[in-house]
Amino acid sequence: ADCKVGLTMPSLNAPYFAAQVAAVEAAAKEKGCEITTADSQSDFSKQISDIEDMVAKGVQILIVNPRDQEALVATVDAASKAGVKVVVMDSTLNPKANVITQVRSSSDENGRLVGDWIAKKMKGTPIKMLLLSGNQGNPGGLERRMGVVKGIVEGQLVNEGAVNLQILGQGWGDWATDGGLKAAEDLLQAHPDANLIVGENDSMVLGAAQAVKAAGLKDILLTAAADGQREALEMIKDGTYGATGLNDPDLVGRTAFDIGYKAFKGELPADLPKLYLTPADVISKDNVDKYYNPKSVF
Amino acid sequence: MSASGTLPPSASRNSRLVEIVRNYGTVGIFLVLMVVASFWSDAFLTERNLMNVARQVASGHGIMAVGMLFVVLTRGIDLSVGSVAAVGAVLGAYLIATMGFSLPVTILLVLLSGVVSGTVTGFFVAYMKLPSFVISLAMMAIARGVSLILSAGRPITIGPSGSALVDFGSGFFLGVPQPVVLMLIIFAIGGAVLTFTSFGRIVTAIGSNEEAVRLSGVPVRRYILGVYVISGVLASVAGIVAAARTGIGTPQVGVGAELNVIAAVVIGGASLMGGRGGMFNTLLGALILGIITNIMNLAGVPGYHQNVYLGLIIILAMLIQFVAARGRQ
Amino acid sequence: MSASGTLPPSASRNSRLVEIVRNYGTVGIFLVLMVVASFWSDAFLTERNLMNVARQVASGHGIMAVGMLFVVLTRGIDLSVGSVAAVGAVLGAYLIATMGFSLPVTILLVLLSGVVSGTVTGFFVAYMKLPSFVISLAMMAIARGVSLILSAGRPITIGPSGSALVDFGSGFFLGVPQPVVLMLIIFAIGGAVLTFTSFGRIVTAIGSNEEAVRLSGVPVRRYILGVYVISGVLASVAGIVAAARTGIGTPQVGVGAELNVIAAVVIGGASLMGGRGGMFNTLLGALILGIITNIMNLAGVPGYHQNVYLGLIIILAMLIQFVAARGRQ
Amino acid sequence: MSVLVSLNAIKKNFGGVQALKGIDFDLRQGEVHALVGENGAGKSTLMRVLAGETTPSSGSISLFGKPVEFSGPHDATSHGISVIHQELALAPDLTVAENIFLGRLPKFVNHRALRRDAHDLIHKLGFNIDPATQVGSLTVAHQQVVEIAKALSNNSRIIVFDEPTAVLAGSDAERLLDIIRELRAAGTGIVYISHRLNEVFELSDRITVMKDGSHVETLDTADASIDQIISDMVGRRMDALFPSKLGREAGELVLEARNVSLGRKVRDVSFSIRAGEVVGLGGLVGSGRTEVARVLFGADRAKSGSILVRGKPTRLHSPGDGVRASIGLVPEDRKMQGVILDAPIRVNCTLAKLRSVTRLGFLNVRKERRIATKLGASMRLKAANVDAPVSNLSGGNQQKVALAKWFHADCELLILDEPTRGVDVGAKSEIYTIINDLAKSGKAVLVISSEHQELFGICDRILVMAEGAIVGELNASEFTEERLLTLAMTRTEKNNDEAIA
Ligand SMILES: Nc1ncnc2c1ncn2[C@@H]1O[C@H](COP(=O)(O)OP(=O)(O)OP(=O)(O)O)[C@@H](O)[C@H]1O
Ligand SMILES: Nc1ncnc2c1ncn2[C@@H]1O[C@H](COP(=O)(O)OP(=O)(O)OP(=O)(O)O)[C@@H](O)[C@H]1O
Ligand SMILES: O[C@@H]1[C@H](O)[C@H](O)CO[C@H]1O
Ligand SMILES: [Mg+2]
Ligand SMILES: [Mg+2]
Repeated sequence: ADCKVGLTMPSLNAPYFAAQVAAVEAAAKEKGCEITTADSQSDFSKQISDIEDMVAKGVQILIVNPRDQEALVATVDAASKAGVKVVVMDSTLNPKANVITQVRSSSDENGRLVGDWIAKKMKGTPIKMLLLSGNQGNPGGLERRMGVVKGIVEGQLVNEGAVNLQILGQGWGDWATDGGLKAAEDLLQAHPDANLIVGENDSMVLGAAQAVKAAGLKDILLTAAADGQREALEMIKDGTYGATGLNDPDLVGRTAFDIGYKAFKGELPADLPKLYLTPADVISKDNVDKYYNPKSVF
Repeated sequence: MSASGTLPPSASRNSRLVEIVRNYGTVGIFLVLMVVASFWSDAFLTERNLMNVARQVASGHGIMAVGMLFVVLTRGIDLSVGSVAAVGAVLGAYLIATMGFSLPVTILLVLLSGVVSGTVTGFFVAYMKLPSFVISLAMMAIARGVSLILSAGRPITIGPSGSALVDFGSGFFLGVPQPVVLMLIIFAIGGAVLTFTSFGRIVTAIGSNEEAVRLSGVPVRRYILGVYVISGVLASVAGIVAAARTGIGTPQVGVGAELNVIAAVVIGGASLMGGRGGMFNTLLGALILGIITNIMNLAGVPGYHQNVYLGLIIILAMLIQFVAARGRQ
Repeated sequence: MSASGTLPPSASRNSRLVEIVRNYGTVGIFLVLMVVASFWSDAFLTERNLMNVARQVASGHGIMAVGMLFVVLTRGIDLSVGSVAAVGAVLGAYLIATMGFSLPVTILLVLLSGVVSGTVTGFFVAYMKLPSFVISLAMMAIARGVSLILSAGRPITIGPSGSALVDFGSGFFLGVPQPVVLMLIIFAIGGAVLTFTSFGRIVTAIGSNEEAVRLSGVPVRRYILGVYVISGVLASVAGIVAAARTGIGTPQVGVGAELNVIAAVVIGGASLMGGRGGMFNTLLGALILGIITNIMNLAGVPGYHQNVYLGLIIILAMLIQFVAARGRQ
Repeated sequence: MSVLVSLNAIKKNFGGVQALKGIDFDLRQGEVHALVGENGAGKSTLMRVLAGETTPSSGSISLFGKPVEFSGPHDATSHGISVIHQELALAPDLTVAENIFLGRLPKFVNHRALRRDAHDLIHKLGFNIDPATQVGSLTVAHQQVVEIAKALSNNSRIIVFDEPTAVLAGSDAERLLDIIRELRAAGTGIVYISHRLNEVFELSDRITVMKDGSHVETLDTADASIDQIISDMVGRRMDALFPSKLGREAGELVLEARNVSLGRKVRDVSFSIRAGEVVGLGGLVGSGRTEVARVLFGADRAKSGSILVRGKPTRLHSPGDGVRASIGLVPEDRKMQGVILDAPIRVNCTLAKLRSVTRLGFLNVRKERRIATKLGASMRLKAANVDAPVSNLSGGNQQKVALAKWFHADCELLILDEPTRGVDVGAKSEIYTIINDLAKSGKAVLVISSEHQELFGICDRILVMAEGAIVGELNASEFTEERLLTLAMTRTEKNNDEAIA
């Protein structure tokens, strides 16, 4: 092969990651590169080991979706020092890290857009919100929920001149459908008066949808701060799901690889920013057809 | 009275009850927890919440705990249950949605996948005498890999052709969620097998003194193989139930479940040194674990603190068991 | 042998060696794995890669395996090691960076945190006779929660005032990474304690027959408490090493580490039923686990498939142990 | 009489140890064939071959005239062979009834019927044990009864008794012998292994003597004499089994128990023991002797009463307290309590006094080997070397290790619960000599034994227990079987009267 690529993922236990792996692998193969993928299984020290192993193996391009925003800095720096072209993708790494760039969707902006949409949609109704978070300590998750809150607050101020937002509770769903289901069941039990569910990704809200259905509750708006998972878009189409933020794993993955490949070929523009955000958008019934692809992996 | 002993010849009246509730401690924990939870949150003692908890347990660690108890009784451990469940969930969804198989055939094949993984683990443990911890850890990795490969890492929606399965996952039978009914049936069968069949007694005896059982002319290895097969099958059942409940088969099913399943069994009073443990108490152990996380959510304990509370409540629960065990003497 | 049964006074010449390498199987696995790995990837047998693997083991499950062996020898299990390491990492970074403590004081306090958690677990196991599996599972949750609360869920950068620590994490001593040197020292001390002191002797004996040891007048509970304290302290050491290696203290340290640590001990031939296990073999067990993931990365086994390979290699490794054990007889 | 089974030229090696060196042995229908020999002679190993539990290195077995090869214990059981093991093989977490029928449980277990059958069997044996109790909570003696019931339930044509009476006292042992006679009358072939030679002579039709894995002789019991058998076993003439008690002198008070009670098992026990004394604790199985021993040592905690050691009230809440007060206990259940089977002999020997081989926490293994080797030699321990695990030893030799540990600990008061259980005559005599020497050197020794002759032979006086209480004391001039039993039984009846009243 022309080039050797390493891809290391924080975990493979999420469909989003599966889609991202598929995207990077496809992009690498198109360029005739040999690619190795490693799964950190939610353990950043395994991810450190995986990166070290890949450098020892002699990869030239390294795509890292970091499990921890700080813990991987030293390892990534060492890889760069060894001449590897490192691109960070999807999750956040401390900007001081010596990498070519970081590619991701804007959690903050996506969240804000979703919040703004909610404020419009629920205008006139006091919001009683339930929050479904991913895992504790995840910076992306934090940005997403704060983005939504920001959007709602600003939107309500603009639309109604006052903020009428209550966050009744937060549950942890570990980014997964069954986790979201369980957390939502308990939260709905404690707060049957909730009228809005916000998840930090679609998978969890898809689980919450089951809980809402099982509890026989109506008038609860389902939204997520991120992703645009196919199942969620289908529900948006038929009106059972409010909105979600645009976080296309395929786009993020391919972009990250392309930048890495250009760096490897020495074709990189000198002024490439250290942070590359893919365009943000809120996906709702109005524009869902633009993003819906029935054949999408994700 | 004869010189040889002073014991009454007939079993005490309540020995049957004693046999079922081998460990009063677990009952004690359960009751205390119920009372505490009722006071902690008004939402707890509602029918709908109790049904929620029961369903969470049924589609989580509950069904697997039955199989795990059999394994633990023989002094073994099965770390692969969560991953085998994932294979079950993914395979089920795959066969129905992608391959268009009928529901009965699908269920049969899923159960077969549990038989296969249980047989592999059991074979190495029983016939090669390799430690169950490591072998089942290996099986845990293999099954997780298979579930990821089979699903290409993403959830498979069961879709309309499997609607019967999805209906089962969210449906009720006489007011009780159907997965809960299934779990209770499995516990009842498990309890009966354990108490009233030679299989159950011999499994218990193996954990108690394997050599004695061997010397009694029992083909011990076959029984050991057997418990891993049971554990594998029940794990795949748990996988189907999880898929039924969410309407999708995802390789994320059962990540980290093994520790919860084993904890349920041990909180139910079973000994990891084998030979000691009962089905009824295992059910209580499974429910206790479910209640603990449920009540923290209801009471709004913040996320980071939930970990600390969980640990403290578990230790308190075990202390209750300790006190109850003392009191009994 | 004489009829009157006088004993030949001295043991066979190589009994000392036998004592050190209790289990030839582990040596066998190790050698086979080294050979296979060298053929599988050219990058494997390079100094740089071998040092990588060693450092990965040292800052991962290696140091904790020493403490775990002590616990396992008494028939116990300590699931809290990963979380206790997280507390160590976070606390270390917090004290240095946020509180401005000096390095020696920080290290002392971190070790103290290990002592405290080990003492809590050990107290309930030794003095209340509660099952170590559940108690250490509770401690695992508590410590994880504490590490999250202390750090507010965010990594703490150690910064310039802790540069000595960070230098240690990435530095070399005679060409060997310093964390590896530390790990080897800990293994050596652990081995000496196990083989040459009365503490090690009694710990091993407790795992074989606790009642017989108690009836020999030995204060068994104190020793049991002791092994959990050792395990706690070494887990906090592992936490500091992890922090030193990355330059930050994060609550993500050691997630899921417990299974790897126990696996290392068991692959090293120790029995979870207590009384059997050696330090040298545990080191080999820890290295074996490290090599398996290393070689898969070097050989470019794709992510999902790594799980399957990992499982298969572990089973193969155990089969080698099985064959070696047979051959020895 | 037809031959049921014959073992031909059986050899068995364990690594370097040749446990059986080509043994011939046969068993006829309706006979009791006694198998005797020193500890480690190979008796149990030979029987394990017969039961399909070990494959012999060479040699053959023929059953009812046909050559057989057993693939495992299952095979032998189905051929009608049962073994009552020297080391009990029961599942402690299961009930008595389940244990008895373990090998033949029906697919669906009717617990009521199972208990009824078990009850009948036990009753037929003349014992009274609740079939619903867990075996783990039974005394060793009652566990032995369960083992016997288990073997009988097989309706086997061949039954091996490997030291069945070692833990049974007088009348219980008698009852067992009667049962064996009944079995013989019904045509069962019985192999009987015992170190109680008077039993052997009372019961057997033929005697085979083994020594060091070889066959020495097979005699009709009628033609044999005890002295001859002993000297063929031991390889030398034995003069007296018991050493002379002369030269022992009671000195200062070592221990005094005042009104010690522990539930119903120990009731208001008061007595004292002096330096240089050997005191026996007699009584029937279940009379509470073991419990008294455990309380005195600190293994169990007395509910009331006080214990004075060398005149001072002493806290005895743990075995550690016992050791600190210079008290030692050799427990009755060696496998569970007495030795660590997986550990080397030397480790077991020093466990109760580890500091004798420790400096600054470090072990001196060389010294430990020396100590263990010396102890072993003085007790005629038969082992490859002191680094071998105790599990490799024969039953009697394991018992010697359990004793050696406490001989080494050098306590002021040594309590021995069934010290010679399963020990051969030669070694018994050595142990008696050691006990005698201990007393002479000013130690106090308290001995529990179900072999009354043994108590008579070594004790200065005997305390007799019944139902948890001390009911009387015999001094040397009153040492007769009748006196002892009368005491032990009278109280029982009186107690019953009280209960009725
Ligand atoms: N598993 C084993 N490994 C090594 N040696 C063994 C093993 N089992 C038995 N031996 C040895 O074989 C010999 C015979 O032992 P066996 O148990 O048959 O003696 P025995 O005649 O029954 O003695 P006892 O009267 O003490 O019960 C002994 O020297 C013993 O140490
Ligand atoms: N399984 C049992 N459950 C309850 N009590 C029992 C049981 N077995 C024995 N006992 C009671 O315990 C008391 C003491 O028994 P123990 O075995 O200590 O007597 P012992 O004289 O030492 O007998 P042995 O000769 O068997 O050692 C007796 O009152 C007896 O009835
Ligand atoms: O961005 C990703 C995806 O949203 C995924 O669903 C979970 O982890 C986040 O980091
Ligand atoms: Mg024997
Ligand atoms: Mg007794």
